Amino acid sequence: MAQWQRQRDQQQDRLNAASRVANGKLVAADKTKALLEAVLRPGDRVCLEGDNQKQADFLADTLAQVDSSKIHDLHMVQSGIVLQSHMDLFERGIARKLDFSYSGAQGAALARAFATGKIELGAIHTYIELYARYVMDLTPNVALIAAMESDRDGNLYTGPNTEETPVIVEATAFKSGIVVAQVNKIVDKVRRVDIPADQVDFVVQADRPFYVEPLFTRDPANVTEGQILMAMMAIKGIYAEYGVKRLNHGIGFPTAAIELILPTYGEKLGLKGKIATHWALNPHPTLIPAIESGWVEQIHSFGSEVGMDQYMSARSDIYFTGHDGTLRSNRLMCQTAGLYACDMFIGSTLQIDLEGNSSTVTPGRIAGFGGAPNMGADAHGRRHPTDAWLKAGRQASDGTAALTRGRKLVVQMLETFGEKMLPHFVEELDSLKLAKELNLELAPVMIYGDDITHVVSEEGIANLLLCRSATEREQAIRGVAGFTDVGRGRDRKTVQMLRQRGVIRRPEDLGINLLDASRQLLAARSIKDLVTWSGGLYEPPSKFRNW
Amino acid sequence: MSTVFQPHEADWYEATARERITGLLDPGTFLEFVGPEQRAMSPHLEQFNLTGAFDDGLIVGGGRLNGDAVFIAAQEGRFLGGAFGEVHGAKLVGLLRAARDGADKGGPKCVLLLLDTGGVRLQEANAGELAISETIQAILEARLVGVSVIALIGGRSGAFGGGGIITACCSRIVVSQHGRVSVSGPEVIETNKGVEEFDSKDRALVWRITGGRTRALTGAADRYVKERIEDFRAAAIALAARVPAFTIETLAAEQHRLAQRVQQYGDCRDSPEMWRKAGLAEPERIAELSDDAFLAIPQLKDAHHDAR
Amino acid sequence: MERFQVRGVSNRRAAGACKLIIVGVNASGNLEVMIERVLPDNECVVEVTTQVTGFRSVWQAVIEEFFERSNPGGLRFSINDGGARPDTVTLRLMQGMQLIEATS
Amino acid sequence: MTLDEVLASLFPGGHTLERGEFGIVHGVGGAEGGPIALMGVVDRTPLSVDGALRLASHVLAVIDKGGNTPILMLVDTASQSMTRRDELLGLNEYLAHLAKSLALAAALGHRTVGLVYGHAAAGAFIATAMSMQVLAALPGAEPSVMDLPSISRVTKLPPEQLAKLAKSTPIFAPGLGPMFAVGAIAEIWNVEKPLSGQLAMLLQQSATGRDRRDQVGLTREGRLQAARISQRVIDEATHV
Repeated sequence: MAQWQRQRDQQQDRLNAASRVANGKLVAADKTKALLEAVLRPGDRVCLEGDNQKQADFLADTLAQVDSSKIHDLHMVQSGIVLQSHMDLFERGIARKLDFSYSGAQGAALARAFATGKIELGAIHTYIELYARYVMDLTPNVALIAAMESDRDGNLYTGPNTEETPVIVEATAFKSGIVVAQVNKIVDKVRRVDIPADQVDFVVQADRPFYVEPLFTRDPANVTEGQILMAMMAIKGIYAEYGVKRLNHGIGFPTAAIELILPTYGEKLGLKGKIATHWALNPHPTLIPAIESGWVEQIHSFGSEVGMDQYMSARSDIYFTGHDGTLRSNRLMCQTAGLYACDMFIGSTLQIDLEGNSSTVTPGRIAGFGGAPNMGADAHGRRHPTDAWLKAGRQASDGTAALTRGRKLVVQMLETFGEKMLPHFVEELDSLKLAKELNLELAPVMIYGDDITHVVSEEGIANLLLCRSATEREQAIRGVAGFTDVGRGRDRKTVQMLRQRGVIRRPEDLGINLLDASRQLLAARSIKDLVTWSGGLYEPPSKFRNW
Repeated sequence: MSTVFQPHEADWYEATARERITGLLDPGTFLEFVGPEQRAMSPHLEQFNLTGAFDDGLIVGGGRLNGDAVFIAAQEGRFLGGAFGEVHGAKLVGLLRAARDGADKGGPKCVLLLLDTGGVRLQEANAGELAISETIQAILEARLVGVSVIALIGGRSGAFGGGGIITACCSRIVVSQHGRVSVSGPEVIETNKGVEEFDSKDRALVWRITGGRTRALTGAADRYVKERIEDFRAAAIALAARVPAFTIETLAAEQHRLAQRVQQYGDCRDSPEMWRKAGLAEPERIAELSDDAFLAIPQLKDAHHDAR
Repeated sequence: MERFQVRGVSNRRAAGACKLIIVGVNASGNLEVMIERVLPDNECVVEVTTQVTGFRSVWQAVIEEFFERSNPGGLRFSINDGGARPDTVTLRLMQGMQLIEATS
Repeated sequence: MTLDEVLASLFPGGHTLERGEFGIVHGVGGAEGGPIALMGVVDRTPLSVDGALRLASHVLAVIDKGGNTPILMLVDTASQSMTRRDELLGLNEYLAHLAKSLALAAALGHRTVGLVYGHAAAGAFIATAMSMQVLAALPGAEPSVMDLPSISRVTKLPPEQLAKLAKSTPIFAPGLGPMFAVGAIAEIWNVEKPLSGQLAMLLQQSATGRDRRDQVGLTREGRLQAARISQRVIDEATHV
């Protein structure tokens, strides 16, 4: 007789085992370890919530302390390997296999753990790729998530940092899994229900609020003149050129510089309302001056940003907020918007090769991908037209074919040299070396060359859409690679020809005087200025203050 | 909030030492002494694999402030943290001695000290420490003959270590919110006493303890100004007009003033505790106030004194 | 640390009458450039002292391009470098050039 | 030498010394030329706002009394007190106040002499010992700005290399020798002989009223730039 309810039965077993330590759905903080030991089984697929922003850090710390003779060989399927306790899971044998998306501070430890076989790697994904697999072949048995508030029934308020909680819970709760939430506070009534109680099995009031990394805060004080020059070129040579209204920005300083000169340089060029009106973007504090100056119509966010909550609540015309007035973020939806509804992705990278492949892998460090590859990929399923999209498509196809499709603009900004004079333009990505060392089937590439449409360095813009051969592509890239070996290896004649054709454009070709690239152009030159722009609503984390 | 962008006014924090001098003095009046073309550079840095600066991070010269002749010295806080080395310090000492010697011969009666320093440059620690002591002596000798010395602090390196002591030896002190004045830096305290004593990464705490607002409200600085160079200039003009004489009466008053502060606030661990005692509205939010709101606090005026 | 100079020839005297300009600050990733009008009209030179060794050929290329672009006859440029990248170097040289030519 | 031994050798004719709070002492020493006002910070006590204030009160009391009683400052202090409380209260003002009081005493005719017999470092060194007209030290004294391990941390040079460098220049290394060479310390006394005589000799030298430590550093070849550079500034400043 076939059994069709085994997962249900197992789920019930786990719930029964846990009922000893729970009071209804509520579990005391000091019983959390017992709870985890009750609901977990060796070999389980476990999603420990945590990405590049929020972390279920209390549950992570507790999971790293469970008895590894009882709980072992877990298969972690989670966005981020970010905390020390994430590494401890593998160090202690509690977990063995890993499918993930992003690693921050643990990038180097992760590479070592792969090399020594401490971690068996499934794959490195982009965010939505991993979410997709949650409902396909990597469905979690147990999800350990984080929320701000819970009521006694288990209704959760995940608030501004909702991020990926809904997608994790969806995949787990509706496939007979167990959902455990750590919350900052248990209340009588939650401000709003982000996750309904019947998708939540247990709630623990943690001994501290869940950790959030202020990853998207860039101090304007550290924006350099070179970055401002690149920002000017990008605005004039790409934003204005294509009339880009819907876009996503990466987290680097060059894009922060763009945000900061929209109200000055962009204003001078008369571009207000014509570019950069709709965004798929985390709440970058550096965008505050542009918002306050009326540049921005609306922003949907992957997550929140530390200190921005009050500001966003007060600017509900711009941000997505609930009836309770606070931001609602959603990583899956925002990534989808980035993929299908943005005409441009523009972000920084650390290395680019002669074909335009771009990577953030540096020797001995695996940074993962996060969401950039989705933002930075042409969506072949897109069907709605915009001027920017069509113009890019026409440029790529010489404008002859009757069925010319559009192209997403995918722009990589990079200074020719990085810290310690390491060249950013290279013959071969460090990623390839790393793949060989770690025996990876697939070298981690952030954005493939065939998706990239423009490369911006302080020397100029290379428009790869206009290149008609591999040689032209290579010379276009060399032509903006400055004084790096790659740059100095250019063929001067070809580069000159590409410049005449507008494939390469230098600041002077765009009518930009190098000497205008001054910090005076920044609408805010410090975090303090951002606070002032926000009318005191932005409350930066202490580490960014100098007052 | 205005939707039209207001261009930045030149601010002190952002400016280089040379830009501060230019903005502070009457236009076109600055004349540099031992200028960069003389290449009076530190001979000690090379052995530490450091390149120097043509002015060794300190610019000295003369000029006019609101028509009156002044001497001026400015530290470049971005070059080695504005720290005192041998040449750097000697230029300052020379300037102050020139003021002292020239005071009764028609020379400038005012020296503007644009401090922006982490203290002693460790690569030349002994020379730096001594230069600080010599600077203090020279300031006091100049004050004795009627020269006023005005400290202006609002740069990224603040006035730390010996720079803090120098500050408090001046006739008057001007600070902005960014300006920190202290002896032991937060990192030094954390290293020596542990993170529980002073978490140097908690920058809001750093400013609550050492920042311009705390100094202004306790009377450790005489004038609080906004970040603009023109505000520093206005404060310098206003304060130079009348300074405390360096006499036994002044020091007796200072003894009393400082003793009172210990008595009143000696058990406080953080500045909001002090503001609560002082009866300020919203003691926790002093750092968050706009400059205008801060300047309107009545207790700020009460902190004015001549006991320096 | 490394010290070297790059000499160039020029077919014009840099404009302006100003004898001395200093731009930038020697800080991490930055540099100061002092420009003195002390050479014959058809000569120019950049003297570099840098904290970062091993990039002489890059400096050479940056400076030669600057000479070509700006033709700074009669000027001596002296650099104290705290590890600035080539674009910053070019920017400072250009800033200094603009300043000395605009100042009477 | 212990403080008692130092005092016994300085004042064979007797002295009084009150040991107060915060490591601050004060009293009177009997000498041939008349009484000497004694004060100091001892037992390696870090100099705090309270200590500096107390010490300054002793200086101001000497000034208040009138006359020209010399002041002898005895110094054995770890450094300034490194606490949040001290900085919150504005330690810089307290140290400066002490330095100012000492400078005023000197200006009003009191000979001021410092004697480092133990430790002295950083800001406490500046506000006490280095604020005297003339500074003597005993051979076992340990004046410093910062210790070599700390300098190594900041300068990122390995300690061995620093130690080697320290042998070739007095410009940064801690210790009596380097401090003497750069001119911070006027005399290193001979402990084999009574200190009273050495103090008397020092007190007999007339005060110039001017700080000449840069000249001393030049003569001793420990600090070759300072005197020349400050003079160059003076020359340019007076020929405006």
